[in-house]
Amino acid sequence: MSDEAVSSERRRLTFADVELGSSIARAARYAGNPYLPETATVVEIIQETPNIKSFRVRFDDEQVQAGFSFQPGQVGQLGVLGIGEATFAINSSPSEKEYLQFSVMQAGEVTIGLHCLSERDKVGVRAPMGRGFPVEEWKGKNLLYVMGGIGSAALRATILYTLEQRAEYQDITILYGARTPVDLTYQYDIDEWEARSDINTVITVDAPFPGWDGRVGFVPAVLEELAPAPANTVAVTCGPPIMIKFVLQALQKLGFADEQVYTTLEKRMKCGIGICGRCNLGPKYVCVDGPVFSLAELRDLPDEL
Amino acid sequence: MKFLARDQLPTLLADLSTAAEVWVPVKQQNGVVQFDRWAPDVDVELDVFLARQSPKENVFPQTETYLEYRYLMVCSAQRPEFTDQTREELRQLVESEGGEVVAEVPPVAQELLLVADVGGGSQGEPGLGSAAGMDDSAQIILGLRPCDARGLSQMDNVFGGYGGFYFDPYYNVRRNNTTIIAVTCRTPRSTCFCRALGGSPAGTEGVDVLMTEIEGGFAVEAVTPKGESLVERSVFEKAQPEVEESAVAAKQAAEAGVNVPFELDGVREGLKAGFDSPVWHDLAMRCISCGTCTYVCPSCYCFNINDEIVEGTGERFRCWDNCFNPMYTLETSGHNPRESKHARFRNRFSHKFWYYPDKYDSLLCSGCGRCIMYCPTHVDIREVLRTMSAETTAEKGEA
Amino acid sequence: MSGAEIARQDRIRELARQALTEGKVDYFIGWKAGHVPSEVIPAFVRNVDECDMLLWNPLCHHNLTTFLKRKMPDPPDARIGVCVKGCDSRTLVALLQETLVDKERLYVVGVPCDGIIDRRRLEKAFSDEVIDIAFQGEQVVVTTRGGETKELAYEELLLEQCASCDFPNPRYYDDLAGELLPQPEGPPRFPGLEEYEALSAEEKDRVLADAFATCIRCFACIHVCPVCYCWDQCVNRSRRPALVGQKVAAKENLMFQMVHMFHVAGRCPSCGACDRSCPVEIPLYLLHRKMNKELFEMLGFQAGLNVEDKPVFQTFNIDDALGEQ
Amino acid sequence: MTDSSGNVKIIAIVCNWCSYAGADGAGTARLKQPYDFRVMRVPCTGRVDPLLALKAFEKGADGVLISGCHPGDCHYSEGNYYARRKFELLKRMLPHLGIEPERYTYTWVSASEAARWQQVVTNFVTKVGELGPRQGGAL
Repeated sequence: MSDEAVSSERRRLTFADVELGSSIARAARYAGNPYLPETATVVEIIQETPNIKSFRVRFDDEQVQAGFSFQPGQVGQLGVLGIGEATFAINSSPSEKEYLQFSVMQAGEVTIGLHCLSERDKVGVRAPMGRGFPVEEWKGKNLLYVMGGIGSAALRATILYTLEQRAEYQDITILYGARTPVDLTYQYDIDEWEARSDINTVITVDAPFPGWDGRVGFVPAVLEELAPAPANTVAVTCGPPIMIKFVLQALQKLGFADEQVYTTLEKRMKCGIGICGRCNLGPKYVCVDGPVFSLAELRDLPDEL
Repeated sequence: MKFLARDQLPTLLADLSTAAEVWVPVKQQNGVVQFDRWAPDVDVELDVFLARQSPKENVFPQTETYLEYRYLMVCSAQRPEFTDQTREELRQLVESEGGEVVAEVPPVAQELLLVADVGGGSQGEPGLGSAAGMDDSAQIILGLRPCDARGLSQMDNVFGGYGGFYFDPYYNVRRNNTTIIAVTCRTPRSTCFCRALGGSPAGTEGVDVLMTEIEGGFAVEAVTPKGESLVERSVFEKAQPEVEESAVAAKQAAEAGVNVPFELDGVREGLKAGFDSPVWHDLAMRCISCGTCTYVCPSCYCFNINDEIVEGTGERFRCWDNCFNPMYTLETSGHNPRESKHARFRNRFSHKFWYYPDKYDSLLCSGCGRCIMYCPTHVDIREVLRTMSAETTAEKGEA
Repeated sequence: MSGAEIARQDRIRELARQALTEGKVDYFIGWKAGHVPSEVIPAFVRNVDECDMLLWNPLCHHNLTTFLKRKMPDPPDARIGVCVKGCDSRTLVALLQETLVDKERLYVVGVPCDGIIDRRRLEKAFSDEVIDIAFQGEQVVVTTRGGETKELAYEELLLEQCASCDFPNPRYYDDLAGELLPQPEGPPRFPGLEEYEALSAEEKDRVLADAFATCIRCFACIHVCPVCYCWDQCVNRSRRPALVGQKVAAKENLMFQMVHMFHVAGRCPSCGACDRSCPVEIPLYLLHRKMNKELFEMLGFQAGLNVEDKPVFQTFNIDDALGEQ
Repeated sequence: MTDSSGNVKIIAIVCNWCSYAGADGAGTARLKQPYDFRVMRVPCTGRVDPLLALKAFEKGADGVLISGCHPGDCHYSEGNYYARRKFELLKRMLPHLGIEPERYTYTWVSASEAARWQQVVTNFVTKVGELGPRQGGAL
């Protein structure tokens, strides 16, 4: 059944509409049991920073792995039995068919649990969920990625996707900052981006650091310094709330309209499928209506971030 | 229309209970009326106006298990040098028995738990652990009021993936197997406001069969096909013309007993316009931020999902949650988007009369008034809605 | 209503008016009539001209000191005037002992109390809704929505705890509304426990299992409790430590109540607020009142008597003679 | 090993400085001890919330024994003085909660009292063994 066939109708689904017993990874919104995680194996763990690890996981069912597709910006629930599940952005490229990558910062119960996993361990995955970035709409435009700290995880899939489709987009600028050079994630990507002449990569750290000869300065300040022209440009930002706040101010100062600015939100989530109720921003649920929102959309919603 | 003589009620219940589990309001030892399983020695309590809780729990249990799994081995993480070796041994052990390690649970405290579920799910479903059995036995709920039934039908949209969202099989399997026999209200209370929300003490939304108390028994109307087949039973007599007349009179009398304390038009707009209004602080003053209103509500449906491990077996389950619970929105970083009491308070009313209608084309309140009655400080939803409706007018006035 | 009660009500209004006029408080907490005259609810008065809605009668059961605890005042640093009955004042004293409320921002009006009516028991005597309860001397006139009227004796409608109240007068106040009542003599009384105490271990187990199977974990008992103040940090909600399972089942529910009971030990004067707030009417007094009885028999301790006292579990006596082996 | 029914689960909550050392000493001296109890070591009895004992009962323990330093000997000077008030309250409340009082005890065993530890646990385990497993429905 195609996605549009049902979603355009304002009606309830029935058992006849869904694929009984299947997970979201198998049947998307027509999952017979959207609470059912799909078993996956951790194939590789990358220690990104002292407290961030990336997990590359592969569905145990080859058919599911082969058939899995997602939009850049979409998220998934990664879980460990006995501990629980939490929502993370899928940050491997949509064209990557071998594995899904999630980056996890050690912070709460579930993330501590995830950090204790080793390769070959099993996890439960419920994905893909939510709405991704409108990358198709952005074709022919300049892209400006502004991210800080672990915020890079939410944008990595989108960056990789747009770089793969490089010819479809005009100028691409990546501005990425972290507290210290040690806290920079995806060093392997950064090296590659910096080596490419068709992207403008700016890496900054908050304060001088022994051995760091790159740029020093907070992301919003560096952004103002770079002063990208708003014309025909889309700005995409993600990072700690305080950074986002000042980045949005900087973008406004630079003349970006609300419709040109996108961000991806974080909320406490449980079900991930728009039912359990907690991740709402007014009438929108971050898990199904987001996590990607344009600033214009956010302006219409109650301020309960 | 059919007629059921009052003394035939036990016969009907006995008859129904052969095919399904029958739930009726029953006065408990402490005098509180709650829905309970019917058995021949159980007295049905139809005089008390509303059961303490609606039979929401019959389709949406307070605690419901999704997944079950068990642990095969628990070993200490205090000596990490042995961890890899132990894991490997466990794998070999389990694989030689034809099972599969599906997950390894990291140290919660000082222990490393290795989790395994041997064999497939109990229902032969693919995936992790076994999906706990979904309860698909038939049940009949008799004696709830039309507002309770309407509350259930209001929840149907969110669990039914209305508008192209996700379908909840646990809820729907129960809902499909539930037959609702509602009884028209006889003596509505001052807290009732179903009529303000387009309902009625004889409303039929979500009802399969409606019984109206009249002299000597009940006037019985089938509302849905499910109800049609139910009233085919021989215990129901063909109704004489005066039965219908008495039923109409009884319904009218009940209608007259329900106040219309506010205008629904303008509530949604008022909530929207008044989102940042300081009025919320005043309204929330006497709220103590517990969750009583949401748990006695026939249509509040928010829930939480947890994993718990007890003696070698684990479960992932959902349990009711509510927007007054700090853990409801608390993020890992420690940030809570709804930190203050008034923000949590505001969410409940906004959800019922603004967010939910926007998303699911239905109100999320049937006007039963339980939240007014059982709130420890009697926070009055009617007062909140009246006050917020006035917010629009105020805004308009300024504009 | 007796002359004394009218005098108390007048005095409450007068003191509230005075405090607001003088700017001593930002708001004044008392009681007022709810949506029907039989329902009394907490009132938050910010304006002088609203003072006349304040009332006092034997329906004023709410312990208003709940609204003084952490996160309740709005704004957080508000100066608050509050009415307290004898039992309420003891919870206030317990909070003051641990400096959990700021004495400087508080104005306390003590109300001597003849006893509060057990509205729940009264309502169960009628199948129709009780919409008015009026007081005429020793009689209580109850009117239902259907128009039925009944006269009942005030004495017989009292809450169990009020019928044998040891503290009809507030233990702490800045001003008093009305005359002090005679102070009862004799040792403290803990009514309503005998029947349960006489049961065997097995029977008690069954009574508790049945009662707590009905708990819906709404947290009303905890949030309404003036001396249960952890607010967002309640261990009952915590997953680490997982002291209480999140499933709603008899054992977990009793454990949940145990957390409440043991954590308020030494502060709880059995004011009964938890009991009255429970939407499924679990007899919480069985636990809380019993705990206070044991504390009294063990150490002669009663919670919330004097501001200078130390709560029983925050101090010790080297000579405590207890039952260790 | 002594004979004990072996069918009961007992949790012993002991403080690090005295009772754990005492129990350890009993082991080192190869004193005969029952085997059906599990030791939970805490820094001080002052840290022991009575709820830990209740939690043990809730999760299926048949007996709970708490032991710390003798009054006056607390490693942190006064932890056990505070603790014993709480333990006594629990002891008095347990019968009220439908749990037989014999299933719970608190006591003091010093690091040098291996023999006393042996005696304390043997007595306790025997008593609980006689009562058998708990059938509690409430906790």
